[in-house]
Amino acid sequence: ADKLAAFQARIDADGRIEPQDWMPEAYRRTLIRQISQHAHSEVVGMLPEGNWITRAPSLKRKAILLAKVQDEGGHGLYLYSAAETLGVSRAELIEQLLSGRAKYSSIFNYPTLTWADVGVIGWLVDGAAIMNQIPLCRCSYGPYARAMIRICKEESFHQRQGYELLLTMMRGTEEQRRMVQDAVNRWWWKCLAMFGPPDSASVHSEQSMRWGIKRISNDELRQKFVDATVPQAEVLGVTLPDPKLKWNPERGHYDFGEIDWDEFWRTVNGHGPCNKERLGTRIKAHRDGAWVREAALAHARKRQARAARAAA
Amino acid sequence: ADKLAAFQARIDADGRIEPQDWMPEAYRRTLIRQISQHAHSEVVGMLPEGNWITRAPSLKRKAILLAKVQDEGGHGLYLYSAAETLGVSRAELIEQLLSGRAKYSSIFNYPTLTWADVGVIGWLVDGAAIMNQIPLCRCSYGPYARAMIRICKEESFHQRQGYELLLTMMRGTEEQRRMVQDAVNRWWWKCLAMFGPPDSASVHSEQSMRWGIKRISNDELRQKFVDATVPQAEVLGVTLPDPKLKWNPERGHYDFGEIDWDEFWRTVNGHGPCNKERLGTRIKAHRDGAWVREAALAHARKRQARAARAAA
Amino acid sequence: MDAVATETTVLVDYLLHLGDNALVLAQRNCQWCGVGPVLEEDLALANQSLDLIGQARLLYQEVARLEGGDATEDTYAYWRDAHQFRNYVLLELPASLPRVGYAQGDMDWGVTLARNFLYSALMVPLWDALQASRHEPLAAIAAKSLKEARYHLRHASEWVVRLGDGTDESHARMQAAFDHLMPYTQEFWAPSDFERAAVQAGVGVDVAGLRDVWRATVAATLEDATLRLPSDEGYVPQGKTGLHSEHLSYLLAEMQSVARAHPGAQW
Amino acid sequence: MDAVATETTVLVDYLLHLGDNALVLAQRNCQWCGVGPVLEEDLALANQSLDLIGQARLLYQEVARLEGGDATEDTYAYWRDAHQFRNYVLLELPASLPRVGYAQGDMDWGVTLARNFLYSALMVPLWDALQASRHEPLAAIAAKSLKEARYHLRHASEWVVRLGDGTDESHARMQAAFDHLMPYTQEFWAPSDFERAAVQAGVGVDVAGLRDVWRATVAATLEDATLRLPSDEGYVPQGKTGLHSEHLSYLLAEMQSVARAHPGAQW
Repeated sequence: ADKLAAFQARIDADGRIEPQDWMPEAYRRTLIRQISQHAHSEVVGMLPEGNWITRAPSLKRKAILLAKVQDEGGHGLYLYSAAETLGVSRAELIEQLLSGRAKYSSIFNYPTLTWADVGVIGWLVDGAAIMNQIPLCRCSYGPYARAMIRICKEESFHQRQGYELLLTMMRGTEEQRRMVQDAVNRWWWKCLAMFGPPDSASVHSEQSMRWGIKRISNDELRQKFVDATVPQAEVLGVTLPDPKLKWNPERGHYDFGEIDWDEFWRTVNGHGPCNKERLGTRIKAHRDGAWVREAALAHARKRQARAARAAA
Repeated sequence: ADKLAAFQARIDADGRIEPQDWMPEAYRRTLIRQISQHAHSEVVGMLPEGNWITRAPSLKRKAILLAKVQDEGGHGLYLYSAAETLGVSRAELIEQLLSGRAKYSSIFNYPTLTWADVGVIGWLVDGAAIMNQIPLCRCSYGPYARAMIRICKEESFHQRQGYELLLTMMRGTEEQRRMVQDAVNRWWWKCLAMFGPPDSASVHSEQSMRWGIKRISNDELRQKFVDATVPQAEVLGVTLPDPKLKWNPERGHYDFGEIDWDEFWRTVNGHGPCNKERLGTRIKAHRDGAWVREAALAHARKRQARAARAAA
Repeated sequence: MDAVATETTVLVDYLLHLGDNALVLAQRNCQWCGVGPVLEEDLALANQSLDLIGQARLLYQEVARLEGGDATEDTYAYWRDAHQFRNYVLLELPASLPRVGYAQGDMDWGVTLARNFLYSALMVPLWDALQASRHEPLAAIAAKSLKEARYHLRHASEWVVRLGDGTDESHARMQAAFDHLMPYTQEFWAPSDFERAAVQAGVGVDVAGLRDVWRATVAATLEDATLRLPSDEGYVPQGKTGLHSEHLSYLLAEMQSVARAHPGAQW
Repeated sequence: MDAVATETTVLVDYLLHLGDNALVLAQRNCQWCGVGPVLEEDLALANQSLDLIGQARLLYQEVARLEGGDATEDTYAYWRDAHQFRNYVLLELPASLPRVGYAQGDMDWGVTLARNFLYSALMVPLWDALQASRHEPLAAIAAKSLKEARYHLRHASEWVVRLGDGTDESHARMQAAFDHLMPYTQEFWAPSDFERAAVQAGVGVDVAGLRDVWRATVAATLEDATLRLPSDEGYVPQGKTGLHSEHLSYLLAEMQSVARAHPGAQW
């Protein structure tokens, strides 16, 4: 009980919990769940954008996109490492993903249908992710907070690149503009849903707030995102697909329409357009790569044995 | 010896040997080798042209090409059946192909690099094949002769379609004409080699002539092919890539240059540009299809067992 | 837009939907040419692809006639982008279990046959009903296509039974194939605007009305095949309205590559 | 043609050859993005692809400068057809054992690493020697690329050893990969006209002269990897002169599909 009080006091004083510190089992479990889910999202998130690397319409964009997807893989690595500091192995976490027990961000269960999707994912999906992630830079768990600082910096860069890609397309041909608008139409509502269920319906939030894992509510973050994005859409010259979207001078915020939560939950629960393809691809990649991992292990053992013999 | 004399007399009288007839073992073996090699050529020959079905530049051409490749598969079937009348199973023959013991026409070891190759294969490769095959319609072995009659009819149709494809391209854009000329340059010499080594170096020919399997010599057929093709090339407006090609009024034939037999033998012996890909593809298709064949067999056995039970 | 124009638009969309279905499935099945599990099946699949290409050509020709101008059958096959195609998503999927578009892998003959079965089990009653279309050219195409679809259905059904009730491996593969594909069949029953309008105009058929017949065919064949009828629950695809999977753009990039490299050329 | 024009043509061909090598291999290696055997290797391969794309861009930019007019780096990547590409055939092959272009299947990581090894074992001495090119922009690109190639070679060598001297399965797979790929390396040593001319002009390097160094590297690594050095006998590919395998046109159809669907667009 002493330890628990000290733990909570450190959090309340905005201090950081480090791996060697005592922590409640539920805190550890919550963090493992959240960090690994985040790591899985980075890795699965490589697939929708990876879909356009081989077809990028210019070499410059190909390099930018490839670098971006590579960064996402890198984020996955930091986050798996952060989760490992909590006493779980990467292999276990991957097993949870592939068996369907662990989740990843449901936004990656939608298809990338044209090159414009690459830009819109940068602008809106990464934009929403950053909005969600900035508060995590102050998360009470040190390794997670530090990973998030690095990740947020890179994500902001990706977001600017995505927006710039779209600006270029909007200055282009009619067909390019059509592609951008079409992509915005398909992604906008999915991005709003990325902030999670309305506060009124959110389950884990309260405890997470107390533990300094979550700092701002879903609805607040969503509102911030809408407020930040509407002016950007105007500059870009695209229409956000929501007839109810309107500045509310009384609230000092944009009002917006109702998210289709049924659709959101269907997708979260496995019935989105790409859930099976995303997971099927990861499973197959993991299975196809087994011989490589086994060989690397076998080789390392052989070397070790040789070194031991040489030393003896 | 009586039987042998009767056999040879039948052949000399231009009669047909049928499956139930007595025949010398060497005659049987020669025919199995030749017919199965021919069957394998049809099946492997589906691959180079199959390469362009999904990319045919018009629906009409797609249908024509697909029908043509399907016909080749059909020829494979007739020929395997003809070989089976000699007491060998299709499974054995396929095993010989996949293990590399049986050969197929070496012409299929060259790549099809553009859409024009489809036309040139029809015109030149099928043209050379027909020239080789017409005498086989009078082959002493009945089932083979009958299969060849049907095959030659279809091949002539393919040849006309190929030529017509090229005529259309030659009436088209400069780039289309360039593609046709390039394809002719790549295929011409390979087609001349299809008639086999010069008579002076040909080994099996004499016995095959006596047995009524082969009726016209390699060099004669090659000359016929050149004589028939040169005027067609002129109508088409392409240049055959042989500076020595020239009408010889004394011989009443076209003279032509020296075939690169070293290159020919390298390819026959496994070192052509596509030998490994062609055979590798057939091997993989056969292996990947094993579960289908096994299931069909298992299902047939189950049905048989059920029928037997029902009858009992 | 006046009434005639609207009616033409509806008809065009409807014909393109039918034509795109045929072409896209033909394109997928063509990929087996020369690499099937047994030579007879290479020929059978090629034959069916030829039927489907023939159907697509007739349908596109009719669209070209309706739209007038320079359009030909090839305009629709080669010069439209993915979002303009109106085929069922079911038909554009690669012949493999779920996998993203760029992670292509080995083809699975079970998936190909299961798809041919699910599709032709719909097309038999659909072409049958379309013989009564008020648009006579469509009725004529339907009469011709019906015969072909019946053969396709018979062929696919026989294989579904053979493989479902074959070995343990083939049974497991076929079950996996149906589990994978079944949810995509929901697109059959969710009418698009142009289908509704086509039904109203008497040129199209209410596909939802064919659901019971279709289910009966599927249930009976799967029972013969000792396969479990999988749930069709899940995402309802909307390929008909141009909202496709990630796979179609790859299929089209390959299919259209030669034609598009030579704009204006005749072949 | 006057002497200057000829010299420019030779230089253009030579730079395109180097650029196409880099781009085509990058394109093949990109296909592993998100589906590699272990996350670290996804990153490593993406990183190398980035290096290669960077090399291709510099080389194409230099060609655009030499040729003048409206050409940009993208002109060479997106608006040339297969017969205009000058890369080694080795680099355009799919990451699998021998198979025709349309019968695509699962990728094999062993083939990818074996190829990266064989290629970078050449590029280290080649870039090294090209630092002395009389064409200074090329010498500068070579200096930059050399550092990258050294890393690529180290990475690939380590994996060749790890997989060759790993399990029985990995050993067999690596041996099969090298048996498959080795004959394609003959293209390195068979100089094309433009390579001969580039050597004569002092801008290019006599690659045949690097053969011993290359063989020593390959032999040593394969020995470490407990692999048999396969024969390189067989067909000598001629991708450098535009005579490619059946695979390149598929690779380009995909790579160029978006760019070509929007002629003249900026991205």
